[in-house]
Amino acid sequence: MEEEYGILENTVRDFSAKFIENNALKIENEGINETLIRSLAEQGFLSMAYQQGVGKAIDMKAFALILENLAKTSPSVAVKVLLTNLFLTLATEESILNEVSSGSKSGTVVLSELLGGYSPKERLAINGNRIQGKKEFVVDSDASFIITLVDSGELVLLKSGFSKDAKHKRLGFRGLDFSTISVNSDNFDVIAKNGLVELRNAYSRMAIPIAAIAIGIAEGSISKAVEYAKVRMAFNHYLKDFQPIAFNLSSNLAELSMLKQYLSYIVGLEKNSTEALFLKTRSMEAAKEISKNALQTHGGYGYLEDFGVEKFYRDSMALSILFYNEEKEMEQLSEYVFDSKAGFV
Amino acid sequence: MEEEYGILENTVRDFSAKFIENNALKIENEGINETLIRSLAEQGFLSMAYQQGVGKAIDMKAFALILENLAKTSPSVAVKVLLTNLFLTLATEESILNEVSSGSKSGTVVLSELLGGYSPKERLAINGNRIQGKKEFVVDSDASFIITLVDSGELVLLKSGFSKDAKHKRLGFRGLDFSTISVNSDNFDVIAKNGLVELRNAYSRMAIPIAAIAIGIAEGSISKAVEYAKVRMAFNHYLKDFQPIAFNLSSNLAELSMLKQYLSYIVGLEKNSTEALFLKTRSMEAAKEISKNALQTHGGYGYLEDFGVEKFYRDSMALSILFYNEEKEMEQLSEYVFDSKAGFV
Amino acid sequence: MDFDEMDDMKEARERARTFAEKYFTEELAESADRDEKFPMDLVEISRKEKILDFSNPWKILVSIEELCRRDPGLGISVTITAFGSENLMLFGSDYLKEHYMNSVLEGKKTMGLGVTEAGGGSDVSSVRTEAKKEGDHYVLNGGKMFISNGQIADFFVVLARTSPPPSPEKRHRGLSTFVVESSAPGFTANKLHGKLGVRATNTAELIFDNVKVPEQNLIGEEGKGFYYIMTFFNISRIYVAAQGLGIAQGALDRMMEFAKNSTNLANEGDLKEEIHFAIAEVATRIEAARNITYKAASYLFNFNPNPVVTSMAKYYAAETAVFAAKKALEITGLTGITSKLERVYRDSKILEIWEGTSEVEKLIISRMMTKNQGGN
Amino acid sequence: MDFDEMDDMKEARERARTFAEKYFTEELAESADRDEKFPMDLVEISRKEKILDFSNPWKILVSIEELCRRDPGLGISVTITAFGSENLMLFGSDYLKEHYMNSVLEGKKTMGLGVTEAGGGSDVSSVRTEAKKEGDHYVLNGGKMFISNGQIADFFVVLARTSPPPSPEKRHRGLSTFVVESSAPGFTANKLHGKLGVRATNTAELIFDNVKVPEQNLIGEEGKGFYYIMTFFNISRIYVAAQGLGIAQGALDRMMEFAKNSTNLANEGDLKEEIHFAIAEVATRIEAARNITYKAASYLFNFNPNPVVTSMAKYYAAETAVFAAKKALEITGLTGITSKLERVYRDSKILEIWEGTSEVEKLIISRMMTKNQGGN
Repeated sequence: MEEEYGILENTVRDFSAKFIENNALKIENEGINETLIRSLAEQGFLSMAYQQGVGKAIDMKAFALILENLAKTSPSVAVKVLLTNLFLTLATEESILNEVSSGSKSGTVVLSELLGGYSPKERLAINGNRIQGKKEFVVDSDASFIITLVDSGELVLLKSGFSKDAKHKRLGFRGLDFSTISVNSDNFDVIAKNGLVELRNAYSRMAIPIAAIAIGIAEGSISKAVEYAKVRMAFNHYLKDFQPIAFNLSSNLAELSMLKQYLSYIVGLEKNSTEALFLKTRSMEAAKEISKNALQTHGGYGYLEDFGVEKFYRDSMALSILFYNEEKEMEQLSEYVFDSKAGFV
Repeated sequence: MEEEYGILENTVRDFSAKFIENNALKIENEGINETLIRSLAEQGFLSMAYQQGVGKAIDMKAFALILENLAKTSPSVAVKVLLTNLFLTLATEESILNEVSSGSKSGTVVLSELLGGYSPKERLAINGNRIQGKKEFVVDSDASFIITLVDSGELVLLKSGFSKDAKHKRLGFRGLDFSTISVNSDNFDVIAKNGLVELRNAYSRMAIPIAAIAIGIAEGSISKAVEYAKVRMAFNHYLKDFQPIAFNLSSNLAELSMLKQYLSYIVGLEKNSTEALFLKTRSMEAAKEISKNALQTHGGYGYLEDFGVEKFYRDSMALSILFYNEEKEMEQLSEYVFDSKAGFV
Repeated sequence: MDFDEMDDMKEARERARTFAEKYFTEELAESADRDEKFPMDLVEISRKEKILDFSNPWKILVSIEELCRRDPGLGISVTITAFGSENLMLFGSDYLKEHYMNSVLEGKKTMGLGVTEAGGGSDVSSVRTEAKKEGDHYVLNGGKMFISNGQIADFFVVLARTSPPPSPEKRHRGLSTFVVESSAPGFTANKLHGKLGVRATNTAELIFDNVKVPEQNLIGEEGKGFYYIMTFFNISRIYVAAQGLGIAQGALDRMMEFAKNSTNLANEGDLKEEIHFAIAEVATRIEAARNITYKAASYLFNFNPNPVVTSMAKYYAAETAVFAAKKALEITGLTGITSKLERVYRDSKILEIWEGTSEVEKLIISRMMTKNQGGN
Repeated sequence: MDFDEMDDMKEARERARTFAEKYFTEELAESADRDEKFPMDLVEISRKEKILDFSNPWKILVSIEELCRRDPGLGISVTITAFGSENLMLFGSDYLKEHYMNSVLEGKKTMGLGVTEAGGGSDVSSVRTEAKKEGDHYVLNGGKMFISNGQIADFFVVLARTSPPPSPEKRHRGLSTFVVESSAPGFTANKLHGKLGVRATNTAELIFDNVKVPEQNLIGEEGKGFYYIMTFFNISRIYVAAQGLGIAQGALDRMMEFAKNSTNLANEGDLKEEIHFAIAEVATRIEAARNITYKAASYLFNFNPNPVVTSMAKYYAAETAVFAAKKALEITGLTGITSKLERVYRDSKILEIWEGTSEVEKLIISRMMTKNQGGN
């Protein structure tokens, strides 16, 4: 079993080396193209939540491995894979599932209601058999199918009748579009009446995969920093010979080693919701801290996109806002820790 | 096998509850008495490095479990157990091994040469068949046997002919004495010619056990803080209801959960020296940080010894100085990380 | 703008430094710490030498700094003999000033402040000590916790409840302050043993068992006690910040000393960057903390106190002290842990707790800022 | 001691704020960032309105603060048109002052500074650009990296090697500074694309291919270039600190705004403490950074620069800017990441890198401190 995961990890690495590494900057600037999406689908990365015989039970360890290793070179691609699979856990129509998992069409899920600082200015409402209005904060807004909440609380799957509207600013995940969409559609399904609960559950199940992306970001950035510190000189010495640089990066690696091990441990537990939140909160902090150190190690070059390290700095923060709600998730954790509601006055 | 460790953990907890918990303050102020030492011996805690049939190979997982759980209530007791077993890994004379592991006599090891900021003012030299001079920085200086380096580099075991001299200031581990000893002895063995190497190796093997004490300190202090935050009120609310308190403690517990899991993972590895240093450096930081938060959560009461939390604050720092050399160990780690010497200019 | 210290500050600083060098022997500091013994003789000497000049608060500020730099326990013991006197100065009647305050400022008597209660801590308004008016006096029942000079002071400024709060949210109403003599029948002070640090200072639990207090010992008006105490904290916090500056500077002194010796001994040509970084980080924080503290002081001493800057100074200087002591120990290792630094490390932690925990200071800062901005 | 701003500082601050409110539209800031387009029109307007008063450095300081508070990219673009001019002012001949410096200060020309090289970074003395004397001129060969105003400036102050170093340890010798015109044959400036932040500013790589520089364009004496540049950094770092103050203040503005709206919207009676703590921590750091910066400035502007305090100001203010931007984004979440805060977050990071990384500043602080103390 362990061996299988080893093979999988190598597969993802080979995939990254072949399809992503040399295109990473292009992906950032021009988006994830269809060829790449098809390749991701061929590897089965887009159908982790919809596999023959497995039904909707994701092999979390495999999924986390894939996301972690994709994020090492392109967090955008990892997020694309995450959103696609999240979509698959919520959609039900077989033809859509087939289209999305094969990469011929794509699907995304709007998580904004679950996030901190959500303050919408637009409305999206069901009027009879139409959905009309706008939905803000759609990550991967190029998708053919969009799952989102409407104002009255249902979770719906939009199949057509929407288009991209204003673009949001993009701190991170520049390989994906991030926009408001205009909707006027009679082509939709109501997935759940009590949509917020359904959405929250689906999101909670993604805690480990999201943490895996954070870990991948940290790994991707620190490995660049370690390599850079070995070859770059300042004041007649390699950067690695300066204590603060060597020690900081080593300490970061110590933390990463623990996060990775913890992830691989908790995916094997029968119940792991507390542990998943433990992992998520620490991973988010680690990704931000480590990518910052990695950028700083590169000095001025870290500030340029060509060196491929500044994107981790941006993406780590974007991940911690678009796929993590520190306040809510810490409240949840506190409830476990104190055996009762905590963190509320 | 896992079950056995579960049983062992319960045994140590019961032991702590019975012999230490109610005496913890007394141990701090009056030292570890003979009854307690005998009880520790009866449990086998003093002979982890000298067990029938096992020889000198310590069951690291068991040893770490014991130290961690003892440190939760009394870091002093944990350090006593650590030093005793460290002594057993270096001593060879069977009668001494029997006496020390049975608790009828005690043995300690002087680690100062390995520590940061070591700047001795005294000399200890072999003159013919006598050892004469003074040795500073002896932790557990009440011991009947002392293993230490002499100026010329040999590692020796002093069997008699020494006495306590000036006491050092004691930030931590107040259950043990910490003194300079005066030596004028012809009753000693030379354990190793190249003593520093031998001592360093023995010390390196204790990386995981030392980390386990740090983890125990963190656990001991945070569990007090969590309980306190549940019952103490301020401004009409329980402390746990204030976000920063709830979130900080939860975040600390997340880190602890990872450290514990990592420890239990790496003791099973065939080679784990890098991982042990990873664990040690993070555990030291965690112990200091978490014991500080725990004290702060208690407010003014945290500052009083009666509440049993200030000792963790002291002991965590003492541990990180008396059983850890941040600079040297980070240099070692950096060498692994960069595949060559690093952190030196 | 002018960031240079006035000449009288410099003089006071120099005097305090010389005084500390002479009288704050390591022997005395160590035994006071070990035995938890208040250095009464030292206090007497400091009074004779008038080391605190109450006519100039700037001089007091830098004296606290320099004395705590040498030793926090002794430094604080020597400089809090008049703790709470500002309450009398600002709100007390002429009678109270003459009868109580002056003797303290002249160095003849010692006073203390009784605000905190068991289970109360930073939540000042939760006071449960009661003062009931009976004829021409009040009868006090209750107790106080963590009271500095508890066994030593001749009298205390005590906060007590004189009428029930109108609602649980308005618990800060109905509180009053009194001068309570320690010689009064029914007054008991039990020393608190086993403090982590500042063990030279005397800390006690006070118990009031039907203690009679003459009505003229009421400070200011009945019911305004909470506001008086809050006003007082806006003064005292600046002095706590000065304690923090001194402690941090003392820790930096040890690091510099260690760095110097390390370089000479090791003959390595240069120090390791970790030591350099630690020195730079600590020195920068001290510089930052000192400027905020002096800014808060300059507002206060010009009778225009700024509670936001004051709380910033207290919180930041306290954290700087703890940070500096920690870094210093970590850098100096075995050398530090067997020196006075281990004591300084223990001493420093109290600054994040007393006179308002760091958490409370942060809430004050933000609440006042958001209020001024028209927020809630 | 006096911590209050002078009236002319307040006026300049107010003018700069009004200017930024009027001309730093979010539309302009956003497009300049998106398209990496230098806001030349804006610079022209700022020159017409004389938003930088070079006769009073205090006014420049607070103007930088207020402009960066509104938008770092535009603010920096507008305020570095004379970047490097102090080199001419302090060390340049009358000819150089008249011929080059004055036109910059009058707002007619733009200048830049060419010190950093590829692979050089903070290690200034590693300069490999060579200037070879040939008759009445020097011939420059080499290149410079990360040069602000690289494509825009009319001329640059360039550091180049005029003689080989006596030893690898003494590489700071044999360097000289020159005024190099961008119109000179052999001069090329290649724009650097894809910066993380401050994308409104123009940054380029300069290449010198047998660029002839008249000998009168040598600044000061040959061989003293390293010292001139170090002296210059002791000035420019204070202005970088001011950028940091502005950025941090701008981030705090957003947090306060968010806090206000959250309270009103949520009608929860009170904000969550996490927001309060974030505001308090950021506000305290800003207060601390501002005081150190002004202190360093007051030394410098009184012709008594203190490199230790200057490096403290630069390092601490830069870290405060990054800290503030991070906290602001974390607290405001989705609101922040879709607002200008995401740009400010990207912009802020450069402050820890340019004009000496935080690491280099720390080494300067500690090395100068230990030296003064008689250490190595």
